[in-house]
Amino acid sequence: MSVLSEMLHNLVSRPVTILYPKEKVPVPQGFRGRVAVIDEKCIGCSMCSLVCPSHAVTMVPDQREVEFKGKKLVRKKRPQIEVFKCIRCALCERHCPADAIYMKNELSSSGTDREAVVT
Amino acid sequence: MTDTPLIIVYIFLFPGFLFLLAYAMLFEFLDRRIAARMQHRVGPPLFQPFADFVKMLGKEVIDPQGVDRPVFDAAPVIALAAVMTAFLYIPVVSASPLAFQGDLVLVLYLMALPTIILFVMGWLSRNIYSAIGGIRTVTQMFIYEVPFFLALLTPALMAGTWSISEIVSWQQDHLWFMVLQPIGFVVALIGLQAKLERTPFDIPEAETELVAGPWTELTGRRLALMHLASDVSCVTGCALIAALFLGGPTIPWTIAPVWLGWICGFFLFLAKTLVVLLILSSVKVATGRIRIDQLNTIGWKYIASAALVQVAVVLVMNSIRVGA
Amino acid sequence: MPEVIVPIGPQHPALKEPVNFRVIADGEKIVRLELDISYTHRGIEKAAEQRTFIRALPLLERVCGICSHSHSTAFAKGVEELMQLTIPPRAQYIRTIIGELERMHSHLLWLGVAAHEIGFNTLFMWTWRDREAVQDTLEEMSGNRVHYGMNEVGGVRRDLTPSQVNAALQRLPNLEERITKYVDMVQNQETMLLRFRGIGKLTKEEVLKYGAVGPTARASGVDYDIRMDDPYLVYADVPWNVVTDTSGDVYGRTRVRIGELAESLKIVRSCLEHLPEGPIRVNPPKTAPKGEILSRYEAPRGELVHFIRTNGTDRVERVDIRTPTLANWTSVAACLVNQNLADIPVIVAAIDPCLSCTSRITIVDKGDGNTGIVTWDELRRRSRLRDRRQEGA
Amino acid sequence: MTSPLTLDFVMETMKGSGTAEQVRSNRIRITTTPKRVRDAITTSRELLACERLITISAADNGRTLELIYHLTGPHRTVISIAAELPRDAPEIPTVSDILPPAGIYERQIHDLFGIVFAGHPDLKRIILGEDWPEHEYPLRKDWKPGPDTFYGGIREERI
Repeated sequence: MSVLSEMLHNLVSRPVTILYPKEKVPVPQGFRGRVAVIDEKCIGCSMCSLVCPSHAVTMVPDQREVEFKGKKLVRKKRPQIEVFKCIRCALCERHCPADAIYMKNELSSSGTDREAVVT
Repeated sequence: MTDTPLIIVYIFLFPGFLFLLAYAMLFEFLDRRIAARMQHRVGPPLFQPFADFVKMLGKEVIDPQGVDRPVFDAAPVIALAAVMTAFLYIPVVSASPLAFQGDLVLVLYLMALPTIILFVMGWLSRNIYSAIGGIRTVTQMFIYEVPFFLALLTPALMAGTWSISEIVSWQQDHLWFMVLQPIGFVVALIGLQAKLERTPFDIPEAETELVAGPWTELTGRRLALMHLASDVSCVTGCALIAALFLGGPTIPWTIAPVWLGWICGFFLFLAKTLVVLLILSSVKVATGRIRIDQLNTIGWKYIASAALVQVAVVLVMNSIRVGA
Repeated sequence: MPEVIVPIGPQHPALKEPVNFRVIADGEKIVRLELDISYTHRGIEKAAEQRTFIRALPLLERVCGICSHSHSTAFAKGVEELMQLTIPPRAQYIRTIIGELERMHSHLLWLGVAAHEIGFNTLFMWTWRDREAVQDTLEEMSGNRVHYGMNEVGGVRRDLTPSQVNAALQRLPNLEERITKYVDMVQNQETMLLRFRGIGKLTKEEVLKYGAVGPTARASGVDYDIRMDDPYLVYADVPWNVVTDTSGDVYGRTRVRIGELAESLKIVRSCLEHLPEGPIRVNPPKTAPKGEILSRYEAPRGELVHFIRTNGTDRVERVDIRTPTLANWTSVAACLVNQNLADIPVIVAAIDPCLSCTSRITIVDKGDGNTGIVTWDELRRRSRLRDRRQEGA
Repeated sequence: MTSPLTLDFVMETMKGSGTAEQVRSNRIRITTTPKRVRDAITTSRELLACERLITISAADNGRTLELIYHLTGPHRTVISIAAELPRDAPEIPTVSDILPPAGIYERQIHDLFGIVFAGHPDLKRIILGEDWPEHEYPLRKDWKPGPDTFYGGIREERI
């Protein structure tokens, strides 16, 4: 009769459902949420666009003075990521030599514009 | 108490239709809330059944191809009407003014009507799932109907009358029938659970095999009315069992002023029907659905024989009491 | 009662899986069964041939939602073996931990779905509530609840910090107590016994004849478990044993799965406690030498097989994936004959179908009686026709 | 019969149907010709106690189509029987009567590679959609999607 005892125990205890809008679900530290690019660090090597499995990253021409491993160099292009094509596998974060692209642990990445782009 | 304006008020307002509909929706809310809390969930808000009802009324009504529209529209209304009239004969405040010798049989007949209508709806909607669902409704009805009637007729046998109100007043002088006829009480509960097609016995509406059984092709207005009919039959069933086995709106000693008696009678009625509902929904939560042939063996082997034993016991007790 | 064709099709609430059964039933008894399993064919094997190893792994992970780690581990360990590459012990331990956690959450999910099949929704709610503990652990470790993306050719992509390890270890005792509660709940819950015992019975010979795999086979006493037969990762030096049962019916499969839950919990605990130090990956060579390998992995549903063939480039020449569900279909079709109509969902759910195979929708059209595929325009034409008839009538 | 099989024992029992080599600790691969595949499987089922078919893998190595039958038994060694088929008319007798699970695998390979399994009870289409054109085998190396042929999905006129 463990089913009955479990039922009575549940009847008196607080239900576990998290009422989403009021109480938020705790997002753990390394969660792979929305992708983000740190513009100062990016050296425009387009490694992320090569590695991206869903071709979400396109390189956009953009001239900028950047400092990489002590040396100064001028980069010619910068990644532009289509948010709703990105499958959040964080391969770009793994293979980026300059750690310029990373996954924020921001949970909700919904939106209305299908071609929304993160630069 | 028998002049017509009061009767009209009795039928339409207080313990009649308006109260019944509100109480049915409250019942469905309580049932879903208790079941949810036992499953460690939150459960729906108070006005969920009312909101469902209004939304469903507004939805588009889709007729399956080649269906007989007038009958398909009329069936839910008949089911609802049958069950609501059955409620009038069950004493709510004290003895019901419309009581007459034999209203127990009428109530039982009216309670059986929705099941048959569900079969008709299943058969009419020309869809393989609802056809099989309809057949299952009827086969299930043959199984639980006989023990259910036996269990509900034994109190009448012992009290010597066929009117529910008189049975209730008989119980006021003697013990409750739950104490006198425990087996009958259990069989009646099982029969009610099967009649309302709730989880251990919701074989016709088996969600995982037959989509929704006879309910498959019901949409919009029809679904709203049929759903309301099943809620109201749940209230009527619980009230019937509360009246026959738990002494209805009375307690063994009478209260002096009449109007105070009515009020506490009403609250007693509410309390007792809620107790029956609590039992039914905990049974619903605690068990899974059994198959139609398993129900057949259990139904005829155990439940029917228990009902027969109960009848025999009552007959013996009657003969001793009459003899002594 | 003439023979009735009941299409238990893809859009059926019983099976949340894209499989279509055309069941020919005589009354309640099933006479014959036509199986149609090709709904979500995405051509993954052809796509994998055009991708380098780095980009092939996320693709192969998405073959199946519940056992995604199994597919990526099977592929990664096959390619590593072809490259004669041994990955550091810490990476092997992390892969085993994630694999066993995936097995736990998959079995808990299955237990809930099986209870739901027979209408016992309470157990469904409870098991899925307890599954959240496993999902939270996985989310902390890998950053995502479903596709963990832990694997990479040459090791693992993320390390387990001590805080994650302790958090996981703290959740295990409560989970263990819940699993023991489920064990005795399944044994003496009346309606579950009624609906599970003696249904879809498979004897030992039938299991071998029909090639059933995983818990479906182990429930009939066939003790094939790839973790024991062909040990990979760290299963050789972690104490655990194969769970088998002799009753061979749905009830036996339920007990095997709950037993495996307890075993997986033991494996996860011992792996977490003896997690060795050291690097978590090795830099793999650019290309894999010419060769072929049959990489076998024990997925939650059974034996998963990746036949990988490489030809010296940085791409795979051929990946032939045989999912455990594909192997179990023949045994399901066999043991469904002359069972009850009401038992179809129970028996089919018993092999825990996780469909990465494909099928097509067949519409039995009463009007002109033909069955076939309805194209998009035809569907539009029909709905317009119906509307006009509606206004006209 | 639960001790792993040794190479020479397998070589001796299967000498009639081709060469065997030890690919890995518990993998033995036997290459034979399509005609002798069927009796290679029957002998391995009787003499080598290979009671279970793991899977049938198919691959296209440019020149010929290869079929590999993987079998295993209580000895936990995987016996792989490989056969090469010509590209133009690949034909091989079916084994679905000896090993029932082969029925589904053979139908799948027939869909994707076009290998005809003679004697298969119903070689219907199982894995590709019904509106996939006939005689187009996607997993062959030389298959390219035709520009105007329709491969299933939503049939919308490009207006």
